[in-house]
Amino acid sequence: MIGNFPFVTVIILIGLGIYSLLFKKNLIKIAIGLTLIESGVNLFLIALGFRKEAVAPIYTQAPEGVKMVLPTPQALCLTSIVIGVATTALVLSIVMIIYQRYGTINTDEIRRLRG
Amino acid sequence: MIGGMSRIVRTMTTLIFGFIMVYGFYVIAHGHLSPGGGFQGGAIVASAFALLLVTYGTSQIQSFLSKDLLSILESTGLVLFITFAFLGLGATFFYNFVSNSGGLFGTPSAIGVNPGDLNTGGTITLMNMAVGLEVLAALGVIVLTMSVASETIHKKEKQ
Amino acid sequence: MTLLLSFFLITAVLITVFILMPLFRLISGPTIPDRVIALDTINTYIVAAMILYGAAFQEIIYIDVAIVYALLSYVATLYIAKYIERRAKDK
Amino acid sequence: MSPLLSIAHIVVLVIMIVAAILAVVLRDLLSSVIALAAASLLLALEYYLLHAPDVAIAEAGIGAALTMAIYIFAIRATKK
Amino acid sequence: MKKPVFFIAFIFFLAFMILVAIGMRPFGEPAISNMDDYFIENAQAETAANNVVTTIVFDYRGFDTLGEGTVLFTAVVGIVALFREVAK
Amino acid sequence: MTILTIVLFLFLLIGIFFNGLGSVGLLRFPDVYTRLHATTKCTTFGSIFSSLSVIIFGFYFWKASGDAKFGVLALHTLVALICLIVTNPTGSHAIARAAHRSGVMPKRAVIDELKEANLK
Amino acid sequence: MHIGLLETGSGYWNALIWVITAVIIGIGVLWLRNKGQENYKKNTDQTKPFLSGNPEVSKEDSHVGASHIYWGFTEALKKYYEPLVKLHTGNINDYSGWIVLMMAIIFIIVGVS
Amino acid sequence: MSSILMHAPALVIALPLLAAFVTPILGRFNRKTISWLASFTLGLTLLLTIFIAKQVLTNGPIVYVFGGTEIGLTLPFGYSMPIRIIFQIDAMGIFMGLITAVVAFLAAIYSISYMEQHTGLDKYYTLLLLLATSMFGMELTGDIFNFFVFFEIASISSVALVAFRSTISGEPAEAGLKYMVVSSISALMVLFAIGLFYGQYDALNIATIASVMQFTQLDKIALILLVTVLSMKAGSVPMHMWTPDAYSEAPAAITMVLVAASQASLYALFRITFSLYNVTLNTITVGWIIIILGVLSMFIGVTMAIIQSDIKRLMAYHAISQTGYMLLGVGVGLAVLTNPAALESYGIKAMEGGIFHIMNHAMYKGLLFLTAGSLFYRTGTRDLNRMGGLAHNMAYTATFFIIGAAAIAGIPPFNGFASKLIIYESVYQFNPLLSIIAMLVSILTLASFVKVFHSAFLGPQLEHYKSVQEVPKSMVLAMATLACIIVFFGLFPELIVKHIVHPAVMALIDQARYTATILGGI
Amino acid sequence: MIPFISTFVLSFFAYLFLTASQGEVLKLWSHYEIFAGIIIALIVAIFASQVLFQKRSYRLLNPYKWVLFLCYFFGPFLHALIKANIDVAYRVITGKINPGIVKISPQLKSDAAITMLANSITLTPGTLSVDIDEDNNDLYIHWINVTDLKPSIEDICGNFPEWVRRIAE
Repeated sequence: MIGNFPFVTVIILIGLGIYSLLFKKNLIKIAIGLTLIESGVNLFLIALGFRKEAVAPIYTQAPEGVKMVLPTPQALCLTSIVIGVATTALVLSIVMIIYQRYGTINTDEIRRLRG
Repeated sequence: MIGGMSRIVRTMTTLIFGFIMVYGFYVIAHGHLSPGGGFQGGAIVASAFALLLVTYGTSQIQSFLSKDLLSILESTGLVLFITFAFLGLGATFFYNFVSNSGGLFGTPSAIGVNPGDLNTGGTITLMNMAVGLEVLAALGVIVLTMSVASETIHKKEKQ
Repeated sequence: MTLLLSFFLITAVLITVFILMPLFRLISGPTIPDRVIALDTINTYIVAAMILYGAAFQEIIYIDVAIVYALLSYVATLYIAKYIERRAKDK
Repeated sequence: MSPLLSIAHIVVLVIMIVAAILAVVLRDLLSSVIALAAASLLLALEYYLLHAPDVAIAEAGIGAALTMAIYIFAIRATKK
Repeated sequence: MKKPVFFIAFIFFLAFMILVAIGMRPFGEPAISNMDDYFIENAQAETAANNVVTTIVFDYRGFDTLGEGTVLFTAVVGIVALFREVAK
Repeated sequence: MTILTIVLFLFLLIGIFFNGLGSVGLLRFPDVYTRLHATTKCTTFGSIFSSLSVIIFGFYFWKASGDAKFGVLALHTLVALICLIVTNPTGSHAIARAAHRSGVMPKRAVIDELKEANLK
Repeated sequence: MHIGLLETGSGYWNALIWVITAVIIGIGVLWLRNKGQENYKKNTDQTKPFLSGNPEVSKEDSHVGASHIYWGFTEALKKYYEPLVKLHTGNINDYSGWIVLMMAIIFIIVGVS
Repeated sequence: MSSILMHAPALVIALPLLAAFVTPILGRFNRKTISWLASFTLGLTLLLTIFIAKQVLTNGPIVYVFGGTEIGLTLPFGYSMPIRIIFQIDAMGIFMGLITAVVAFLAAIYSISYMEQHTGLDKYYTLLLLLATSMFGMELTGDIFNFFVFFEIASISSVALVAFRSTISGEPAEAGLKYMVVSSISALMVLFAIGLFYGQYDALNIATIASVMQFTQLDKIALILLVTVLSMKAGSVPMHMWTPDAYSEAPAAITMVLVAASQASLYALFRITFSLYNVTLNTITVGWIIIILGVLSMFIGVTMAIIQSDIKRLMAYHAISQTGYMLLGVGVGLAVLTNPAALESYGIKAMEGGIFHIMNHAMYKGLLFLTAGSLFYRTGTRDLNRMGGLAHNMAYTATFFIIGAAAIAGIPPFNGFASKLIIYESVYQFNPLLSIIAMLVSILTLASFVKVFHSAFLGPQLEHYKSVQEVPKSMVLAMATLACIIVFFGLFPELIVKHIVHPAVMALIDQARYTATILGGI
Repeated sequence: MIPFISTFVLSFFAYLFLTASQGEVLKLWSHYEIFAGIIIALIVAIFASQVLFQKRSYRLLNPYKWVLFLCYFFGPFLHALIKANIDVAYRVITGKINPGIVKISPQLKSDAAITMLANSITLTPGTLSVDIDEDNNDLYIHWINVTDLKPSIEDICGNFPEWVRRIAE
C-alpha cells in the first residue's frame, strides 16, 4: 500500500532544499534549504534501515521474538544530525556577520568578490 | 535576548528547568539501555540552558552560567573521550577494554530481552558521559554566543 | 490484550490524521500567532500519538521520546513568543 | 505492516512535505521557520514510526529547540 | 538569463533523483543485511550493552563518533572565533 | 477484563473526541485568542484521557502479570502527561501575551482592558 | 648515468645534464661578455639610456601598473573575456546552480552512453 | 618495531586531535605556547607519517582496525565483511598523507610570525590542527562514512579559517559563506551516495563495496553525485567559483593548507573512480568527463588569472588551472583503463604525471601563496596595482617567488617541468590536441607570473614602501624549506617518481589488490 | 545551603521516579541506579539550585501543601476542567462567542501562587490568562463569554484563589 513513498518524500525534500538554494534570494532561506536537504538525507538513511514487522534494536524490555530494524543507519543518522546542527549554526553565524558588515542579506547584493 | 519574559513563564521555567536537566542526565546515563545517549542527553540539557536563556534574558543568565566554564567543560569532555579511546591502545585505539572485565562497568549483560543493568557496557557508558558533557557544553556555548552576538548586532543596527 | 493494543493503534492513527487540521491553520493562518498555535497543537498531538504508539507497539522505552517532546516543544514556543513580542516592541 | 500504520506513515509524510513547502515558499521569515519546526517535528514522528527512537530523541532535542533558537537569533540579528 | 537554464537543470536533477526512489529496493525489505545482523546478534555478547545503536555509535563505529564530536567542537570554535570581537 | 476494556475504550473515545474538537475549534474560531481557548483546553484534556487509558492499562497489567515493564510504561506515561499539563497552559499564555503585544487584537471584543493598561 | 634520469613515456629527461649544460653555456656567455669593451666612462652620458633623443622618464613614472600589463592581449580577446567575466557573478545561487547544472549534464552523458 | 609505533595510523589522527582539544584550555593560561604546541604536534605527525610511508612502501599496505581486539584482524568469524572502521593505508593514501603533513607543518611554522598580531590565536591554531587532522582522515580511511565525517570536519574548519579575518572586513565572511554553502551541498550529496551504497550492499567499507559492485542504475547515480561534488571541491571549472573567493580571503598559511585540502578531495575522486568502481564503470565516458573538466579548468583558470589584479586571487585561479593538469593526467589513465596495451604504453605514465603533479603543485603553490602572504604582511595590500619595487627590500621573498613561479610555469630545472613533461608526452599519444592545450596553458601561466613579478618586485623603489623590511625568520624558514623541496624534486624527479609516485599509481589502478587487503585472497 | 539540599533531594526523587523498574532496593531500584541518582542529583543541584530558589522562598517545601495541591488538582480543578471542555465543545459547535479582555486582582503575592492561578484559569471554562501586571500581580484575562464588564473574581475563576492561597502562600 505504501510502496516506495518514503523514498519519494526524501526526493521531494531534497528537491525543495535545492530549489531554495537555487532560486531564493534570502540567505536565511538558503540556510533553511540546507536544513531541508539534510532532513531528507537523514530520512533516507532511516528509511533504508526499516524492516517490516520489526522493532527498534534495543533489547531493554523489548517484545519477545520480534525481528529488529537495521541499527547501522540509525547510528549514521545520529552522526549526521549533529553534523547538521553544527553546519546550520556556523552558516547562520556567518550570515549574522555578513549582515553586520554589509547591511543586507540579499544574495544579489553580497557579491563584492567576483570576476 | 536582554529582557526576560512574564512572571508566569519565569516561575514555570524555574520549576521545569531542574527536571529537564535531570531528564537529560537520565538519558545520558541510560544511553546503553534505553534510547538516547551522550548526544541526545547533551542536547536536552543544552535545551534547558536555552530555556533559561529565553526566560531570563542574556543579562541575567550570566549569573547562572558562564561561557568560560562551558568552554572548559567542552574541551574536558572531548579530552576524556579521546583518553578512553587511548586507554584501549593495549589492543587497538577505541578497544572496549572494560566490557566483560568484571569491574565497575564491566558486568556482562544478560543475553536476549532483559530489563538491563546500569553497570554494563564498559567504555560505552563512560564515553556516553564524556560525549554528553561535550555536547551539552558545546551547544550551550553556541546558544549563548549567538544570543549575545545577535543582541549586539541588533542594537548596533538600531543606532 | 491484543484488542486493547489495536484500540491504542487506532486512536494513535486517528490523532495522527488530526494533524491535518492544524496544518490548514499553518498554511492559511493570517497572523503569526495563529501559526504558532498551530505548531503548538501539532506538538500536543504528536506527544499524545507517541504515547499511544508506544503502548501499541509494546515498547516501553519509546515513551521517553514523548517526554522529550513534551518538554522541548515548550522551549520552541517560548522562543517564538518572545521574538514576536520583541519585534512588536522595536517598532 | 498493517494498513493502519501505512496510513499513519503516508499522513505524516504528506504533512511533512506540505510543511517543507511552506518553509520554502512563505515570505515572512518567522513563518517559514515555524513551518520548518513543524516539518522537523513530523520528521521526528516519522523516525519514531520507523522504529528509530534514538534518532527521534536527537531530532526532537536538536530540531525542535536548538535549531529553532539559533534561527531566531539569526532572524533577530538580520531584521531590517 | 541564467535562471531558466538552472531551472531546466533543476528539473533534470529532480528527474534523475526520482529514479532513485523508483529503482531502490522496496521499502521495508532490505535484501542484504549481513553487517546489521551481525550487530544485532553479537552486540550484547561483545560489548555488554542492550542498545545496539549505542553499541554501534560508541564501539563498532566509535571513531566516527570522535569525528562527530570533533565536528561540533570545530563549529563551536569557529563560531566563537567569528564573534570574538562582536560579543564583547 | 471486560470492564477494563470498556473503560479504556471510553477513555480513548473521549480522548479522540476532544482532540478532534480542539482542531475544529482551531479552524472555526475567528481570532487568535478564541483559537487558543479551543486548542489549549481541548487538546490537553483529550491528551489527558488518552494517556490516562495507557496509564490504567499499564497499572492493571503490572498488577495482573507482575511484569515490571508495564509499571515502567505507566510511570513514564505519567511523567509525559505531567509535562504536557504543566507546559501547555504556560505556552498558551506566552503566545497570547505575545500576540496582544504584537498588535493582534481580539475580534468582536466587547471590552479590552489590556489595551488601555500600560504595562512595561 | 642513472642519477636524475626520468623516463617520460616516449623520451627521457635529466635535470642534472640540463643544469650542467646551462652552467657551461652561462660560463660561455660570461666569457663572451668579458671580451667586450671596458672603456665606458662612469657618470657620463655614455652610460645613460638613449631614447631617440627624448628626455628620460623618471623612475616612478616608468613603472607599469599591474592592470596595464597585457592590455593589448585583453583588448584583443575582449569577445572572449566579456562573457567569461560576466559568468563569475559572485552570487551564491549561481554557485549552487552550476553544481546542479553539472550534475544534470553529467547524468545525461553517463545515462546516454 | 616498538609496540607504540604499531599504532602509528591511529596516532596520526589522535595526536593532533588531542592537541586541538587541549589548546583552548592552554590558551587561557599562556598565549605564547600554543603556536609552539601546534608546530610541535604537526612536526611529530610528519615524523609519524614518514614512518608509516616507509612501512607501506617496503611491506605493502597497512590495515588498522579501530576497536578490534588486534590490529590486523579484519573479518569476524563466519562473516565475510569487516564491521568496524578500518584505516587502509596504501601507497596512494600515504602519498597524499606526506603532502598533507609537510604542508600543515610548514603552515604552522609560518603562522608563528604571520599571525602574531591577530586576536583569537588559540582558535586559529585549534582550527589549523583540526583541518590537518581531517585531511589525514580523508586520505587514510578505508570506510566511506568515516570519509564523510572527515570531509565535513575539513569543510567546517576551513570555512571558519577562511572567515577568520572577518573582524577586519566583510569579504572573508562572504567568502566563508559561499564556501560553506557549496561544501555543505557536496557533503550532503556524498552522504546521499553513501546511503545508496548502503541500501544496496549493506556495507560501508570501500573495499567491501568494491568487491560486490554491480554498477546498477543507483550506482550510476551515486557515481554522478560523487564525481560532481568531489570535482567541485577540488575546484574544477565550471564549479570553481568558490575557489578564488576562499583562497584569496583566507590567511596565507591557511591558503596553502586549503590547496592541500582540495587535493584531498581530488584524491577522494580518484579513489572513488579507481578503487570503488574501477572497470565496472564506463571508463571511457567517465574518463573523458574528467579530461574535459580538466581541460576546461586549465584553460579558463589560466585565462581568468591573467586579468586579475589581486595577487592571491590570481594565484587561486592558477590553482584551478593546475588542478586541470592533474585531472587531465589521471583522466587519461582512467579512459584507457580497459585497454591494457594503451595503459601499458602511456596510461600509467599519464597517471604518474598527474599524481606527481599533485605533490609538485602543493609545494610550489604553497610557496607562492606564502610569498603572497609575506607581501601582504609587509605591505598590507594584495592589490598588484599598488605594489612595486619590493625586490629591493625583500630579497629572500623575491628569490623564493622566482623559484615558485619558475616551477609553476614549467621552467626546466624545477619540479613543475618534470611532471608537466610526463603529462605532455603521454597525453600526446592519447590525443595530441589535449597536449597542445596543456602546453599553451603553461605558456600563459608563465606570462601571468611575469606580470606578477614585474608589478610586485621590479621597478623603482616606491616611496611608501621605503621602510619595508624582510619578513621574520619563521616565515623565511617555511618558504626556504618549500623552495629546497622544489629544487630537490626538480633535480632528482626520478627518485620520487620511482619510489613514491609509481607505487601510488599502481595502488590506484590495481583494484583487486585493494580489496584483497581487506577481504583476503583474490 | 537549604536551596542546594532541597534541590538535591527533589532531583533525586525525580530521578528515582524516572528509573523505577526492578531491582534490590524496595524491588524497584538497583544499587547502581541509586548511586547514579545521587551523582546526577548533585550535578543538577549545582546548576539548578540558584535558579530554583532565587527568591529564597521555601514555602513550597512543606509536604502538607503538596497533599493540599493533590486535593485541589483532583477536586475542584478536574471538575472545572471537565466543565470547561464541555463549554468549549458547545461553543465550537454553535459558534456562540462574546469575547473580551477583563482584569482581575486576585491579591496574591508569591510567584508560585500567581503562576498556579494563571494556569488554572487557562485550563478552566471560558477564560485564558493573557497578560500579567508585574507590579501588583493583576491578571488580564480573555473571557470568551463576557457577561459582566467589571467581573468579580468569583465570576471568572470561582474559589480558585482561595485554594491557591492556601497551597502556595
